[in-house]
Amino acid sequence: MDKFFENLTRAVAQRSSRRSFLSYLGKMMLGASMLPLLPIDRVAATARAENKKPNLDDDTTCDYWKYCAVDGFLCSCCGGGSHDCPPGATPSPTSWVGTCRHPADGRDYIVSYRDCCGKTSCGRCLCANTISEMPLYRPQLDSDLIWCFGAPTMVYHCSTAEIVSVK
Amino acid sequence: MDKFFENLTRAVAQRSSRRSFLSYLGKMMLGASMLPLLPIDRVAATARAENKKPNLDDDTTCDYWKYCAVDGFLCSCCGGGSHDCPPGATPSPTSWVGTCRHPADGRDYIVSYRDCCGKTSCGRCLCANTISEMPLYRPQLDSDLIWCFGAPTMVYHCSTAEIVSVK
Amino acid sequence: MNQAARYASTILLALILALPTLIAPARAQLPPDQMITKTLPEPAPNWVFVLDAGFPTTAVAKLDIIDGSTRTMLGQLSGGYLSNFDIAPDHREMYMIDTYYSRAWRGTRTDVVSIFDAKTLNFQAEVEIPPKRILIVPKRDTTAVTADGRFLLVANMTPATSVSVVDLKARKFVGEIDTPGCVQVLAPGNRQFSSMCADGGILTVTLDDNGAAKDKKQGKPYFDPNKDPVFDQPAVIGTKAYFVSYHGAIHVLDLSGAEAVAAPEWSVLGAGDSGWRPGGWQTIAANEKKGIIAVLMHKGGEWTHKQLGDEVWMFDAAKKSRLSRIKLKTPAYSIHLSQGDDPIIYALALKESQMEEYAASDGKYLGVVNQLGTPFLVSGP
Amino acid sequence: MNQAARYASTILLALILALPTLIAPARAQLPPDQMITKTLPEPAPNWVFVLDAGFPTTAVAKLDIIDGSTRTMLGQLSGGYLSNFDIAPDHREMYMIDTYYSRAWRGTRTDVVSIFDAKTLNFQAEVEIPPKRILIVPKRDTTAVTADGRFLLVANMTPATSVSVVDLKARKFVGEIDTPGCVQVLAPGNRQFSSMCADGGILTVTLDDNGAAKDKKQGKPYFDPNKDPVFDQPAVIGTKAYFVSYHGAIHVLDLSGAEAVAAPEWSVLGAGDSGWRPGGWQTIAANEKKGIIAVLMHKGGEWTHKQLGDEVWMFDAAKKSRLSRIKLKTPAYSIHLSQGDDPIIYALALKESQMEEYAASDGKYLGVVNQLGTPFLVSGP
Repeated sequence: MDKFFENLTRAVAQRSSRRSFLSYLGKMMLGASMLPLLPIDRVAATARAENKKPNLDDDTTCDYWKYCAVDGFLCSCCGGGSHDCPPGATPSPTSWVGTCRHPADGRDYIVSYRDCCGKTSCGRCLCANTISEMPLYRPQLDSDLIWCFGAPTMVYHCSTAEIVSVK
Repeated sequence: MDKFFENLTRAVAQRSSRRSFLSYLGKMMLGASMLPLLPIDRVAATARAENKKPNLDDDTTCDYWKYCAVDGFLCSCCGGGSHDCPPGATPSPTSWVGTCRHPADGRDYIVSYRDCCGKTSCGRCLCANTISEMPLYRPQLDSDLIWCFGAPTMVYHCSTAEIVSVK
Repeated sequence: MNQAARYASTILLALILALPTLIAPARAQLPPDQMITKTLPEPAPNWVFVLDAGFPTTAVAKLDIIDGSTRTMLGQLSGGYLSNFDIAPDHREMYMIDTYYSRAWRGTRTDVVSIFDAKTLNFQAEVEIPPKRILIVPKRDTTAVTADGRFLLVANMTPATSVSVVDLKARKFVGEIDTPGCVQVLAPGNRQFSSMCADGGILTVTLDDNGAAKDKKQGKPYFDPNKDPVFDQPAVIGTKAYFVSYHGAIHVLDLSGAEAVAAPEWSVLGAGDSGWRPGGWQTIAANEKKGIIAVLMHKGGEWTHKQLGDEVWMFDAAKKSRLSRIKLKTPAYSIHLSQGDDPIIYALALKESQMEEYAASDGKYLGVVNQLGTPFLVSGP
Repeated sequence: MNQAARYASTILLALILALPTLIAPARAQLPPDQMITKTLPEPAPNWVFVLDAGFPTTAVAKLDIIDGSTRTMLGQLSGGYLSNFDIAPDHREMYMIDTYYSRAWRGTRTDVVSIFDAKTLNFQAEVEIPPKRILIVPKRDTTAVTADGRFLLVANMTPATSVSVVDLKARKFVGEIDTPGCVQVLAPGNRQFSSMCADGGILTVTLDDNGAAKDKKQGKPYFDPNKDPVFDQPAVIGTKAYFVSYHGAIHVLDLSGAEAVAAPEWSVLGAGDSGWRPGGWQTIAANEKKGIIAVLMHKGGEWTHKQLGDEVWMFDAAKKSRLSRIKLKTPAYSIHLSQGDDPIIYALALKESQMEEYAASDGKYLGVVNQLGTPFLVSGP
C-alpha cells in the first residue's frame, strides 16, 4: 500500500506542475463516501463530544458550525465566503478534512478545509480550532501545513470549509 | 544650482551601483562644518525648545539624547549599538540629519541618522521622534525614506545615530 | 486494513472536490458546497482602499478593498516591498507599484507595475520599470495615473529624483523624466504631472502623446518650507490639490494649467483654537462636489506633525469657515472622504489596525472595520 | 544663497561620514562616532535561537540570536517564506532553509539553503534545492544537520514525502530520498536520519558518504497515533529523541542504530494530575547532561493539544519522577532547555511576542526578552 500512496501523491505532484490540474479534478471519479474513513471516523467521535455550541448564523466567527477543525484566516472575512475564495484567490484542489455535527439536523458532515491560495495571508479572523487535528506524520489531518498542493502557488491566503457529504 | 544638485545626486547614484562605493566615501573631502547649514540651523533652534529631558545612559530607549530625530528600529536593540550596525548589516553611506543638544555639556551636535541595511526590519524599539523632520520634498530631513542609498540593498534593518560634529 | 491503507484512503479523501453528482444524498440533508471564487461588481462611491504596509517587515504590502457602506471586506491585492496602489479612472484595472528582491531581502531588485483586473482581482501582467522608485513608508503621491488612464507615473529617488512613465495601454515602460529637486507626482490632467519642490514651488511637466517630457515649468514658491512646511500628501480632487501646513494653513493649488495657480491661503485655526495643529499621515481630505475639506487635528506643540489626530475638523472650502468638529472614538493617523453626495469620513487608527467611519454631515459614528494590519493609506475609487 | 543651494548643501551634509580627521574639534567636546558593524563571539551555552515566523504574512522569517544570560539581542538572520533554521555543529556556520517566490506571492518558487558566517552573520552562499520543502507553520525537524556537519537534510512534501540532501562541505544539492508515508528529519548521527511515519513507526535511512540512501528500515510502530499521538516535535539531544504524547506519555527513542530502539514508556501524569495535559507548539525539552525533561502543561480536555501552557513540569528522566512544577508568568507556546550545567528554561509567549526565562533548578523567574514578533521556535547551539 505504500506504493499506492506514493503513486497517488506523485501523480498529484506531476499534475500540479500544469495549470490544467484543476480541470483534471472534474474528471476524478473517487467515490469518497464508499471509502473507509478511518482514522477520521474515530477522530470525529471525539470531536463531537468536544464541539461546544456551534452557531448556524455567522460564518465570520470561529464557532460557526462548519469550522470545527478550521485553522487559519476565514475567507468569509476576506471577501470570500465559508466555501468561496475571495476574488483573485485560487481554491486549492487539496485539503485537510474534519467532521462537524450540524447543530440543527444532528447529522455529521464530512467537511473539506480548502485553502484559497495565490495571495499573501488575508490576516483577518484567525481561527485555530484543533478538534481532530493530528501531527505532521498524519498530514491529511494536519492543518498547520500550507494546503495549496496543486494550486498555482503555495502562498496561503485564507481557509474555507466545504461540506463534502453527510457521514 | 539645480544642475549642481542633479550632478551630485547622479554621482551618488552611479557610485551606488558599485560595491566599492563605501571605499570612495573615505576619500570625500567635504568640509561639512564650513557649509551653511540652513535650513537645519533654523530647524534645530526649534528642536532644542521641544526636546524634553533626554537621557544619557540608556541607548535602547527613544529618549536617549542622540535620538532626538530618530525614526525607526533602534540598532541598539538589534545586536548593534547607538552608532553600530548589528552583525551582518551594512551601514548606509547616506543618511538624514538632525541636531541634538547634549544635556550635560549643553552643546548642540550634528547627528547623522544612518540606517543599517541588507536585512529585513529588526522590529524592536521603534522610535518616531519627529523633531526637525520635514516632508518628502526636503528628503534630507525626511526620516520616512529608506535611507539605504548606496548600500548593497535598499532593505531597511535598523537605525543608528552618529555624532558628526559639534555645531 | 492496515495503517498504510487507512492513510492512503484519507489522503484520497483529502483530494476530493465537492462534486454533487458523484455524492448522491441518500436522505434529506445539506447538499455539498460548491466552491467558487468570487468576483467584484463595479466600484461604488463608498468603496474604500486601505493600504497595509505590513509593518514591521514591510516586505509584503496588502491592499484592502472595502465597501464602506456595509463595512465589509470585498477582497485584497498582494504587493511587495513598500508598494503603492492606484486604480484606473475607468475602474477596469487596479495597479500595485511594487519592489521585489529575488530573495526577499537580498539578490536582485526588480520594480514592476502589477496590473490586476478590477472585477476578478486576477493578476494580468507586469510592466518592469527602472529599480528606482521611492522606497518610503507608503505615501499616496509617489505614483499617479493620468486622468485619461493612459499613463502611470512613478516617482523615483536614488537619491536623484525623476519620474518613470508607463504606458498602460501598451503596457510598457516608455521613459524617465528628470525632476531635479522636486518629488512625487500629482496628475490631475491627461498629459501633465506636478511635483513638489524643495523651495515650496511646484514643477509642472507637460507630456507628449508618447509620454515624453514636452515642457517643464517650475512655479515660484507657493509656501515657505522653512517657516511653515505643507504636508506632502495633499487631497487631490479633480485638478485641485488641497494642502495643509504644519501650522494649519490651507493652500489650494489648481494644477490644470502649464503652471500651478494658487488660491489665497487661509488657516484652519480661528480664535480660541490656539494649540491645535494638523497632524498624522494623511492629514487632509476633500470632497469637491460638496465643497468640504476635512483636516485631522490634535493639540500639541512644534514638531508634533505626526501625532495622531483626536478630531476631524470640517470646513466649507468656499467660505473658508469651519462647519464642525468631530471627535474621533480612536485617534487616527490618516483620513479620507468619499466622493458621493453623502460623504463618509474614513479614519485609520493605525495602532488598533482599524478604520472607523463617520458621517461627514453630522459627525455620526457609523462603525468600524477591524483587523487591517498596519493601515497607512486610505483612498477611494 | 537661494533655496536650491541650501538644498544642495544639506544633501551634501546628508552624505557625510563621520571622519574625525576632517572635523577637528575646536574645543573639548564629544568626538565624532565611528560607525562599525559588530561581530559575534563563539556561541555560549546559554545562547538561544528564536524563530519569528513573521505572522500574519509569513513571507519573511527572522531568526533572533539572543544571549540568554544577559537577555540581550545579539543579531538576526533574515529568511523567506516559512523558513527554518539550523546551526553547524562546530558553530562556524548558520543556515536558513528558505522558500522564495520571484515576486513574493507569485512567480517562480525557489528553495535554497542560505549559508551565513556565524561570526559576522554575513550571507556566504546559497545552495538551491528542489522547490518541495514542507511549507508549514515552522517546525524544528523539517530540517536537520548531521552530527558531523557534513549533510543538511530538508524534509519535502508535495504531498509526496521525501528528503533533500545537501552536502554542506561541497555546498551542493546531492540528491533526494523518498520517504513514503514518513515525514521530518531527526539526524542524531553522521550518516543516517530518522523520519516519523503515519503508523507510529520510525523510518531510519542510512546514508553513504555521498549522501545517497544506502539502507532504509521502517521500525514497528512505537506508539498508536489513533489512541494517543505523540507531538511531532520531540526534544532531540544527542542520539535520543524525547517524545511526549497528547495524553502525557513519554517515549524516549534511541536513534543511533539502524533501527530506532524505544525505552519503556511512562507518563508525566501522576495521581492527582487528572485534567492536565501537554500542549502548545514545542511541548517538550530535555537536558541530557542533567538528565532532566521539561514538559509544557495546561488543564484542558481532548483536542486541547495546542492550548498555551501555564506550567512547566520538570522530570528526572532516569527516575521518571516529577521534580517540580513551575508556574509561568505568561502562558507559553514553546519551550527549550539550555544544555549547560545550570539549565535555563526558555518559554515563548507567542501572543505577547516575548521569551521568558526561568531557572530549571528552582523555577526562579530570571527575566524576559520582548518584541520578538511571532516567535514559534526556540533552540540552542
